[in-house]
Amino acid sequence: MEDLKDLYREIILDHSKSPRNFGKISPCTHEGHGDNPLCGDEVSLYLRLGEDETLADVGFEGKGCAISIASASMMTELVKGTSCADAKSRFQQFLTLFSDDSAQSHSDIDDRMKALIGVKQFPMRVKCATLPWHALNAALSGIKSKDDGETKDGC
Amino acid sequence: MEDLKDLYREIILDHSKSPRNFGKISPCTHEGHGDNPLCGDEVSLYLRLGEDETLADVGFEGKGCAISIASASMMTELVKGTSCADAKSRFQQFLTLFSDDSAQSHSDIDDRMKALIGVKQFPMRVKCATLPWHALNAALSGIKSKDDGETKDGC
Amino acid sequence: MNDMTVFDVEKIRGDFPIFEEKIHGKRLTFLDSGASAQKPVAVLDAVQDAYRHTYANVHRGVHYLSQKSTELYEGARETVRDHLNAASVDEIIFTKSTTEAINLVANSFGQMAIGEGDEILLSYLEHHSNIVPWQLVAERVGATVKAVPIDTNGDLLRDRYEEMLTDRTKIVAITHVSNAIGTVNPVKELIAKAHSKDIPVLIDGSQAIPHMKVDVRDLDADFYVFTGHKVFAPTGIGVLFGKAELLEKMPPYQGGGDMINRVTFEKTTFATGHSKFEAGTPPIVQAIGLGAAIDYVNKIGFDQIAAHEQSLLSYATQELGKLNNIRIIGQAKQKAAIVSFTMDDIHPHDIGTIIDQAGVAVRVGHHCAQPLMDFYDVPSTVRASFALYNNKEDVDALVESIKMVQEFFR
Amino acid sequence: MNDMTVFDVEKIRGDFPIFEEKIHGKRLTFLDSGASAQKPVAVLDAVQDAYRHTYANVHRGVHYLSQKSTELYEGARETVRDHLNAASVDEIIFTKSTTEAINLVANSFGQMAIGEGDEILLSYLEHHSNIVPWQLVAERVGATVKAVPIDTNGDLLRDRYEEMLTDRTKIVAITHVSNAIGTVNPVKELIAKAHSKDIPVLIDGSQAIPHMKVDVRDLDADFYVFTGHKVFAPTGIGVLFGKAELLEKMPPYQGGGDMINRVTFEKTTFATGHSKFEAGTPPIVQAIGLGAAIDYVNKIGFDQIAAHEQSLLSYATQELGKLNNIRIIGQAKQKAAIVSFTMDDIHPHDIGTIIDQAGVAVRVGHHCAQPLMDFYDVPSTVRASFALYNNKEDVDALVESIKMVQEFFR
Ligand SMILES: Cc1ncc(COP(=O)(O)O)c(C=O)c1O
Ligand SMILES: Cc1ncc(COP(=O)(O)O)c(C=O)c1O
Repeated sequence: MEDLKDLYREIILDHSKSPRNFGKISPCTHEGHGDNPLCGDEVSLYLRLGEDETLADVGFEGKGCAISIASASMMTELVKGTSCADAKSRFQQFLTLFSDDSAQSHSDIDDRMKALIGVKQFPMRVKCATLPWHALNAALSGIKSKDDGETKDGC
Repeated sequence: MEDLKDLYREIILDHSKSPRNFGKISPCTHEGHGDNPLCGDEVSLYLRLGEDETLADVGFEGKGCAISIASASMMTELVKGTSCADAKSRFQQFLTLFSDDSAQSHSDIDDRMKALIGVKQFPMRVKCATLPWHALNAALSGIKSKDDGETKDGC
Repeated sequence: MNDMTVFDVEKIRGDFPIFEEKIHGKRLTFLDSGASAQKPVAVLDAVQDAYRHTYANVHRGVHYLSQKSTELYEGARETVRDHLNAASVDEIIFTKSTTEAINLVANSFGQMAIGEGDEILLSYLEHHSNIVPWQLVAERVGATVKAVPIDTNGDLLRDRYEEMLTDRTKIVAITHVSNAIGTVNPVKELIAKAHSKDIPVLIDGSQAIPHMKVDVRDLDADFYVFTGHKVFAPTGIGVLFGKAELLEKMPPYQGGGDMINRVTFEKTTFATGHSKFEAGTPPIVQAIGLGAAIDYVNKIGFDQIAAHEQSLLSYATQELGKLNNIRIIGQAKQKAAIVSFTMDDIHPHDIGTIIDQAGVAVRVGHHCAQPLMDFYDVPSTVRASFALYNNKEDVDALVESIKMVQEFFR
Repeated sequence: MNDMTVFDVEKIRGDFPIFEEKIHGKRLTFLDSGASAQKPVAVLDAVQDAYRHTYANVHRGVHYLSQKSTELYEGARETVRDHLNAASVDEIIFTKSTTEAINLVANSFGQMAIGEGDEILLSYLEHHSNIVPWQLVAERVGATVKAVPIDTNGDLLRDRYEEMLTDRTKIVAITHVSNAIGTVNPVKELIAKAHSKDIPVLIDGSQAIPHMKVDVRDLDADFYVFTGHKVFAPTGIGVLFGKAELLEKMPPYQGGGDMINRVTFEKTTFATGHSKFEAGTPPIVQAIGLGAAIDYVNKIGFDQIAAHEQSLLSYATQELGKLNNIRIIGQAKQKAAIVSFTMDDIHPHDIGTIIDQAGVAVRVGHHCAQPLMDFYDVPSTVRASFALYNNKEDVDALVESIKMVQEFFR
């Protein structure tokens, strides 16, 4: 039960019940998509790239568990207004959280990422947390991502 | 060792060392072929059907173990001069030997068949004993036999 | 066959060592037999004995161990033949799974009988294993896959089925029991309808074999497939029953040892009977384990098993129905002991993770039946599936744990 | 890895329960490991433990048992990856056998890259499993199967090999070690030659993996396949290593659960990595058993194993050579511990049956290598194959039993 409380922290329940930046945005310049073939969950991520190469607006849609929705919601807050390069490095940071035990204590990782650290005790759920980030990455990179994210220019 | 002596009886060793009716016959009216895919052995059986529907001449060729060669040799002796119908019923009798425990005591089964009864203790070898009989059956019936015997008319 | 006079579920649970395990310190409530069933000691012993006392490769050896191993392997084939009431052991082909069995038929029968413009008829209840192989073959030959729709209860639309049987339909492939929502299809009638138009039928029996006695001759099935691991047997073994007259005409699927008559680089000829479709060293010990599993269930008897499972199904349906916000997906007239449900606002994945902490093992997800999920417009469900070793306590534990979830997300 | 300082064959024999068996009342002399090897307790325990303590289906579950089972299954994949020194676990695909692995490549790679008029290059040393799948695909697409000849010692004709690599050759599929006569092919050089013409190479490692350490990156093999049951693992499991860059481009082989990304009746998309080629429930526990078997042999160490087996091979070759009328088939420069022979006037089948009565288990027949038998113009041979658990006594028992045969047929 302790592990569960650590997984479903208040902030996660909050974001999952009231997801921020939910919905398509308009106008939208880039779109990314992530599928979790094991459970059938899907996330779509929408971006508007500003003239200064920052993410002027970010939105997401999708069906998913509390973990994936909260992760998506917190992610949109984190990357909105940042530069593309920043958003990409946050994606890498986020993956590091689950692969590198010491990452948790890095002070440069935002708390809205660290809130998901409880997922580490539930290996089958790590994919739920990373799914929206893969969709973001797909949208950013314009290439087919490892998780079969697909992107198209203009959406 | 008793089982072995029963398998390789004197009569079997004799027939395997000096097979009777070995070789193609000429003229030959029917031919049958048997393959044992498990060991690669092959037997070819040649017949000349007389005008009275008897097997006027019978010969065989092939590579095989002592059991299959002896069985082929004794078979040719048994069916030479008999009618087709007789030869067919002997084929059935022979199969019965291995499937029906009481068959061994049937007085109408020739001793040259019963000599092979020792094979029953060696289930993996039953096919060796029956292979030439299947080739005969293929030659007789002109149909593809269960053991992939093939026949052609005129040979 | 049935030498137990009363069905004693506690005694049966004792046959399954897994129930001695503690899960997060809790009693194991195993409600995931639909994904794969646990193994009784009888099966584990058969596996151990085969490796310890009589192991060798089959078919090609004349030595003692090879002969014993062959006898056990072929004995298992006879056990399966007898259990399905097939006419001949040549109609029983061992595969590694249902999935391989269906791929075998889709490829071999497909190569023989399905061409451009032809149709393959499935249903909305199918597992991906009975969809994707047909899509792959359809794409290769230019055929079309069609699916018979269902009503919201999860029952096949029978009139639609009959309409969809056309003269372009070359095969019907349909599940006996839906793994996702438990629907039992009236396969005997479905087969009769198809046969009236000379269309052969493959039945996916993966979820039927653990729960009911199947007689392929009574059903008049052309192909019947199932997977060992769901019927208390080892992983790595499956069965394809096929009518001899069809198998004889079908080309081989995989090439290799044991399926040949004679090999040369110029021309290779093939074995007959089941051997034609069993290329290479088969899952020898897994087949022996399957034989032991079938003996085990027959000893208990399917009348007893079915009665017990149906009473669990009613009880679970009733108790879950008392909870708030639960929607049971699939209310077919005839159902196997499978309950699929969703909860308002709480995602199946979260439910699965939370009740696991209470030792309750269910499956959450699309159950490899995405078209069915799409039909019900849910991405996934929670599925509790029952087997002969489940008891009332398991249902109670499930219901309690669901209440805990509701508490958690309140 | 190697934590035994001396190779103690008697201690190793103690790890294999089968050696407690009596055969017709006699000591078991098991010289048929080339057909299938016996299993050590470490493997049997891994199998039992997986069923007793952590069993559930893999991948799709969030509950404890499913997670444990997935960890063990994927752990076995990592063990295989490490053992072969593959770059990524996505390059390791579990199949049911070598035969399935080769069929997978023949079909999937074949569909992608082999067309009308193309050539597939094999050798005369191949097992049927590395011939028939290629013949089936060649027939389907209109390609031609060619085979590199050998000399009478059983060594591949290297200049013929190079000549036969043409711009029509789309793949080379060749065995690492001949199961019938023991020839060890210089696969690294053969691969380099093929690569100099941009031709990918599949190596059939079925008979190599039990006897030597294989490094697929050092060999630069494009595909490397082997079967578990010959390397002391359970039946029903095999391995396909394939370079990621090839696997990524290849279409799926079988369709079913777990190999998909998204299924609809209109369009199905496929998973990436190893999942694309593992349709349906895999041989979970057999893979776990394979992992344990690989750990077992690595603990002993392949230097030790090879040295021991080579000394048995020399001793057996020397002692059999002293007997009258024995013709040893296959005298390649480099040989694995396999001795194939024939005797004048006495058929291998009769030899096999007679020495079995003395507890000596050898394989007699064509060893699924009929083209090779045709080359030597024998229908079959007697084959004694050695593994790490054989000892000098086994060779002596074989030689004694052969004398008995000569006595018998005198
Ligand atoms: C060289 C070789 N290739 C392929 C095979 C086929 O292996 P399996 O029968 O396990 O598929 C074998 C063994 O039978 C073999 O020795
Ligand atoms: C109805 C149905 N068909 C097919 C399958 C596939 O079985 P397997 O994964 O053993 O091939 C399953 C189980 O996963 C099933 O429930």
